[in-house]
Amino acid sequence: MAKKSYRTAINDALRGEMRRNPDIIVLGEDVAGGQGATGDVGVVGSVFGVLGGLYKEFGPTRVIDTPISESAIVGAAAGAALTGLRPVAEIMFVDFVGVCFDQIYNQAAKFRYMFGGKAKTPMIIRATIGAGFRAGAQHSQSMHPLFTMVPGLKVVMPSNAYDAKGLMIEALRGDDPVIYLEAKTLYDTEVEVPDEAYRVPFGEARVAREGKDITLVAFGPMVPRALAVAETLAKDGISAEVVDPRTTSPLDEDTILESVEKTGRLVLVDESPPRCSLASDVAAIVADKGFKFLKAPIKSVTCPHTPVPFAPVLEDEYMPNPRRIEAAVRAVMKFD
Amino acid sequence: MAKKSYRTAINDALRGEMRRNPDIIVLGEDVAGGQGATGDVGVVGSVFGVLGGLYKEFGPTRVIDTPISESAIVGAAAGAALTGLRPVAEIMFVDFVGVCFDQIYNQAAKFRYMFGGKAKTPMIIRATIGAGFRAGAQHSQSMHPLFTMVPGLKVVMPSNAYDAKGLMIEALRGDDPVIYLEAKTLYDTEVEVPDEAYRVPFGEARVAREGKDITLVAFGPMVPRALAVAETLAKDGISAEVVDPRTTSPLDEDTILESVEKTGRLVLVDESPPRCSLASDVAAIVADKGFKFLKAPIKSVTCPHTPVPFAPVLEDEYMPNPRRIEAAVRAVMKFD
Amino acid sequence: MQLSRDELKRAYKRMFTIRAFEERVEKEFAAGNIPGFAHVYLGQEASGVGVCHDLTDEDLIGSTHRGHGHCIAKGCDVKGMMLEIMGKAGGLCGGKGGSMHIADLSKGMLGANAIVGGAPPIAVGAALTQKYKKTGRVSVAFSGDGASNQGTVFEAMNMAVVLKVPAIFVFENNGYGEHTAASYSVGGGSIADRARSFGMPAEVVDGVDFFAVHEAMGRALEHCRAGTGPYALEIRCYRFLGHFVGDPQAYRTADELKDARSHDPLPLFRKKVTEAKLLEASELDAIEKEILAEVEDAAQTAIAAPPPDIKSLEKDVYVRY
Amino acid sequence: MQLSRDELKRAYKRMFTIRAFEERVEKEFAAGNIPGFAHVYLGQEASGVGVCHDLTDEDLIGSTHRGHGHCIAKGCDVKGMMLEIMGKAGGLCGGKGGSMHIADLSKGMLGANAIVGGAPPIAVGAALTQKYKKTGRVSVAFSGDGASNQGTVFEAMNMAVVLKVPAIFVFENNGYGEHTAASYSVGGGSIADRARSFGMPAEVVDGVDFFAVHEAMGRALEHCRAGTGPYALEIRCYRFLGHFVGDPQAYRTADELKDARSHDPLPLFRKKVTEAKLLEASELDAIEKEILAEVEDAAQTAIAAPPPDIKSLEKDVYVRY
Ligand SMILES: Cc1ncc(C[n+]2csc(CCOP(=O)(O)OP(=O)(O)O)c2C)c(N)n1
Ligand SMILES: Cc1ncc(C[n+]2csc(CCOP(=O)(O)OP(=O)(O)O)c2C)c(N)n1
Ligand SMILES: [Mg+2]
Ligand SMILES: [Mg+2]
Repeated sequence: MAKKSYRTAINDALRGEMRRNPDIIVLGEDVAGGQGATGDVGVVGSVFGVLGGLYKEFGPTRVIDTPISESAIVGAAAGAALTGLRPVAEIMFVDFVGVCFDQIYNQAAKFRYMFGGKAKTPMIIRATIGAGFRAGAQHSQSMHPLFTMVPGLKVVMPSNAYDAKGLMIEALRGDDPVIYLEAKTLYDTEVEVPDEAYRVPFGEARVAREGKDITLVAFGPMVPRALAVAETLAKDGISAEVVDPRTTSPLDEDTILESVEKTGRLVLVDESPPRCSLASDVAAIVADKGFKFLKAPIKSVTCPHTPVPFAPVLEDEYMPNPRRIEAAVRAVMKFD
Repeated sequence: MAKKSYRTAINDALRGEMRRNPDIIVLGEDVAGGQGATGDVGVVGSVFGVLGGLYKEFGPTRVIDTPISESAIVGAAAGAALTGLRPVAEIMFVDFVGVCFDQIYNQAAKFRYMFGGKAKTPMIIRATIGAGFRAGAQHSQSMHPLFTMVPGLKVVMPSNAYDAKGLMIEALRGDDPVIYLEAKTLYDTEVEVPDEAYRVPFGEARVAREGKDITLVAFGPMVPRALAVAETLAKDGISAEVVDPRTTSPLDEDTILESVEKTGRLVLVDESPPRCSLASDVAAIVADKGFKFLKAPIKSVTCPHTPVPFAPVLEDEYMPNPRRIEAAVRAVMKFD
Repeated sequence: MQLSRDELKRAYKRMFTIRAFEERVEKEFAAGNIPGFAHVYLGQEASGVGVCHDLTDEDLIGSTHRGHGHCIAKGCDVKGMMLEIMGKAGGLCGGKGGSMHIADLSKGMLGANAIVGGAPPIAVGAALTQKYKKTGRVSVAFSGDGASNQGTVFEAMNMAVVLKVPAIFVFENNGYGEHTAASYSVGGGSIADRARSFGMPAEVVDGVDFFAVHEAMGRALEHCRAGTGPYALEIRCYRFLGHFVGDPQAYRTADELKDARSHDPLPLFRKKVTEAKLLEASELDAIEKEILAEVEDAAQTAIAAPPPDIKSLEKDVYVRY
Repeated sequence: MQLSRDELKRAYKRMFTIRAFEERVEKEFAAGNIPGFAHVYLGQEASGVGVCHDLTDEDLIGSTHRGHGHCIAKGCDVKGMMLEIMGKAGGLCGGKGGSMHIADLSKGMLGANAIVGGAPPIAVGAALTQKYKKTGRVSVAFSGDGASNQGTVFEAMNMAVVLKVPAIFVFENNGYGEHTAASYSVGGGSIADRARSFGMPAEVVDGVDFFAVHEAMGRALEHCRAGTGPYALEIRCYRFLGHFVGDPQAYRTADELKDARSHDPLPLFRKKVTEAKLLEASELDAIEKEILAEVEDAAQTAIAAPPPDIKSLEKDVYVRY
């Protein structure tokens, strides 16, 4: 089996499913690139290159460049989904969701319920998340808690290329609106990825590393960081289990609770400001349903309650970094 | 001291502060009402009547009706605040935030930080929250978790007329962007409210009822419900303390932690879907900083992970109601 | 194009159904039988019915908070609507939607929308499906004059032009958005000009006259079916009542309200078809009688109907979760 | 109106500063000294400088992701800018903003904006302050051709008309939004027509010619100062480079890129002022020399400067929390 990057894995999934299902279309800003220009159309393939080659294979009726109009992009996807297509809309940076959030949470996500179960809205919104690109306050956010809140929406956060492909295929074969959050910092990371189609089900966490002393639950791009810290801790005899929920909605509570039952200790690693975060969400679930397993306080390693700063030294400190993760684990281990 | 309604208390605060400070303006859809029409201008005073009489007193330069353009309303408020005014913008129903969220979280709330501390954006966004009006999925949400997440924004949730006035005055005298969430179901509730100006500081919770067996933390319109349940429980010898944080950002962690230190038990009452809610936020804080006080799991009473249904029987069950609150308390009391 | 007698009857039937339905809604609202808000379509009947007259169940419409008229014009079942608006189990949306979110996909009605400007982007997407699947069908986005100021509506118009989709933007300019006049809120005064600035053809249409609307819509359909992209109609009409049932309307003078009522599409239609001897007055009377009975039955049934099962609360959020 | 020799010098100085600054940014970006993205203003110098020429520090501008040129045109300090763009402590925003969020309120520069369409509503608010406080000042909203499709921009234009505020909407149409041509994305093709449809006057301006821009802006200022509301300029200009520094631009032919470079505002300005004997070539050369030294100093200083103190991370989120 060949190694593939996270970027290629997503491309693979889309290409394969588009071949299989003619109802799948892709739309967004520069998903092809070059429309109306003097040179080549379709060379861009979305600004991070994730859609490379799709325009060439599927042409302008299926790989549709749009004006800079996120509400119309997401709304058009919702309307197309409601009437028989399976659109994959792109919001280039998730930070832009503020100009189109209505179409996500009040429209696409609510149709089925508001219409008494008579509607299906099979659509995917792809968006890039995360800091670390020195892109400043308006191009570096993650915003997954915002989506996880929304009844009717599913939220996918792949942490590696294998899951990225399988989760995308699962999304494309499901019938609900999905937001699929791609970690910019993971695009070039590689693992073994089968060429053929496979599905990674939603709501099934992956135990990325087994351990017995403490559970780390990390989301998307924080998973590799949690794993790295776990390796460091292992040298000191601390055996950390790392759980990657893969989807935050639905969330696999069982796997998390089973892990905490075993370890009795929990640290959350979540790249977002702390308030009403996924870290707090999972902490609350465990403080209710897993209370009796807990031997120590639940600690969270998040970003501070600040916008994302531009200067690299500040941004590196802003993100949950190995030093801060390790410190949280040690504090929890010390408690009794 | 006279009793005043929540609606009148807010009106009082705005009127008094507008007299005092000529930089305060009010803008939004139908904040006056009747512009361009054949009849009277200014009789509407915003759709819930909160701004009654302000147009008559302050005229069209200070009570400004706008087109239906929430991004332009909030953005104009942000730009006016940045250049010396103190705008009070209205988003009629908080549900509409999806069409203007960018101007709140990426713009107004971030200016100060992005600009290196050199900007001030003293503005208030008023919005109505909550179910119970049979207004359906797109006019009944609360969305306070969404705002609490946002670094740079302050979030106010008055639960009674006294706080409503004092918190509004505090907001109008502060220098940060504030979202002020008015509970539709509380507009007609009355308590004693002084005529003169007074400030209720942000980040100072109110212990709405003292108790020793269990702590209930409730937000905005859920405070009266929590108090009612506490009375019921008292008859069975359960002494519940009810804490009303009044502002969710900043949040008074100390008062909550002190209460849990005393009672050892905690139930959150939060009118929002469960995921990444304020309930989970406070639960997570206590599961970290108050872990050693806890004698039982932390339980939350929230709405289900569904949109708000229209039918009254469904909506009544959707909201945290006395039956569900009581059940949660009893479950926590039973634990050991 | 000359309409057949049957078609004329259908048009009047739909207009009168809207009239009777909305007057009943007014009454039942006052009686406390309708929870929440009700925004009625009284005075605008010729607009919705003229626009939808030549549409099939496979053509699509996206509607507004003032959506009952659009539903009826598109052929939704009146009893199912009344049940829905009263929040009852048998309603078109099982009582979960209500007046502001009523929908019937089987009739191509993609939903009322309680977010001003919510529907046009969705309607563009529905139009994209038609283009992609080469169905020859169109998608109509209804908006009001107030909605014509919402950013999403502009985006939708531009997107429709760029993607060359068969979308028809129908702006029902009834002079008011809530309690604010269009003369105040619509900069420049012409919604049609806004549409034209995106490069699509646009017409201003007399919304009191069913025939004017129907003919303009014919041109819009022809344009869309030729594959050349969207079309816009600014339909000038009158809002007989307030923004919602119960709005005291101090911002409108008694004279203006009286004047509005004088622009009534129903008597105008009657006059035109009877004077041209296309239909007899007695035929129209018979239609009215039939409809009144139908609405009476719908209201009685809905009042007596049971509410949804509490167990439905957490159902139908997802297809699978 | 004829500009004085000093004014002409100032105009050239600013245009050349932008040129030199942006070329340096290109270089330092390639050298790894500038973190993140850089969108440079090369080719558009006459637009920003022409627009801002008659503005004071009390007039306001709201800018875009491509904001360096606007900063310089508005009088921001070049060293402070370079420090900011390199993420250093002494930068205009303490290193917290960066290229896409650079601001200097003391110069009336309300910020670059990394959200396309983010600034126009804010600029309308700034204009509202001027109207309310009767300052006689104006507020300028810069947007690109791509941004002219964003809903917020339409809302801002309509709002400005309705509130009759002194806002000037400047659309810098450089033919591209990222990698998509305006000819594809701007339905109808005319941004000026869009502005006109809201009832405000609008002009199409040759953005290669400083004088054309300056004169059009004069008319805009006059209109705004008369209290009659907003004005719009669609400034046609050329983007010499890609969307960002490093964009390979396969979507543009070599010929087109060459053609773009042939519409260079700097030689055109030189030619005009020297042929009219308003300034000597040697005077312009002297300006260039001076600026190159200033930019060199700015770059060297910025490279050598320390990063922000880690302790500043959690500061300045609120005035008080
Ligand atoms: C985004 C949003 N803003 C505001 C409202 C409140 N609101 C509901 S209807 C309405 C007026 C709409 O006016 P118009 O588009 O002319 O439609 P009409 O009521 O005249 O049919 C307003 C402001 C809303 N529902 N959604
Ligand atoms: C809301 C939003 N959507 C998309 C983007 C990504 N983006 C940044 S610049 C840009 C193109 C803007 O084009 P234009 O307005 O013509 O400005 P120019 O780059 O030509 O100066 C895009 C799509 C963004 N920053 N914000
Ligand atoms: Mg209207
Ligand atoms: Mg451009």
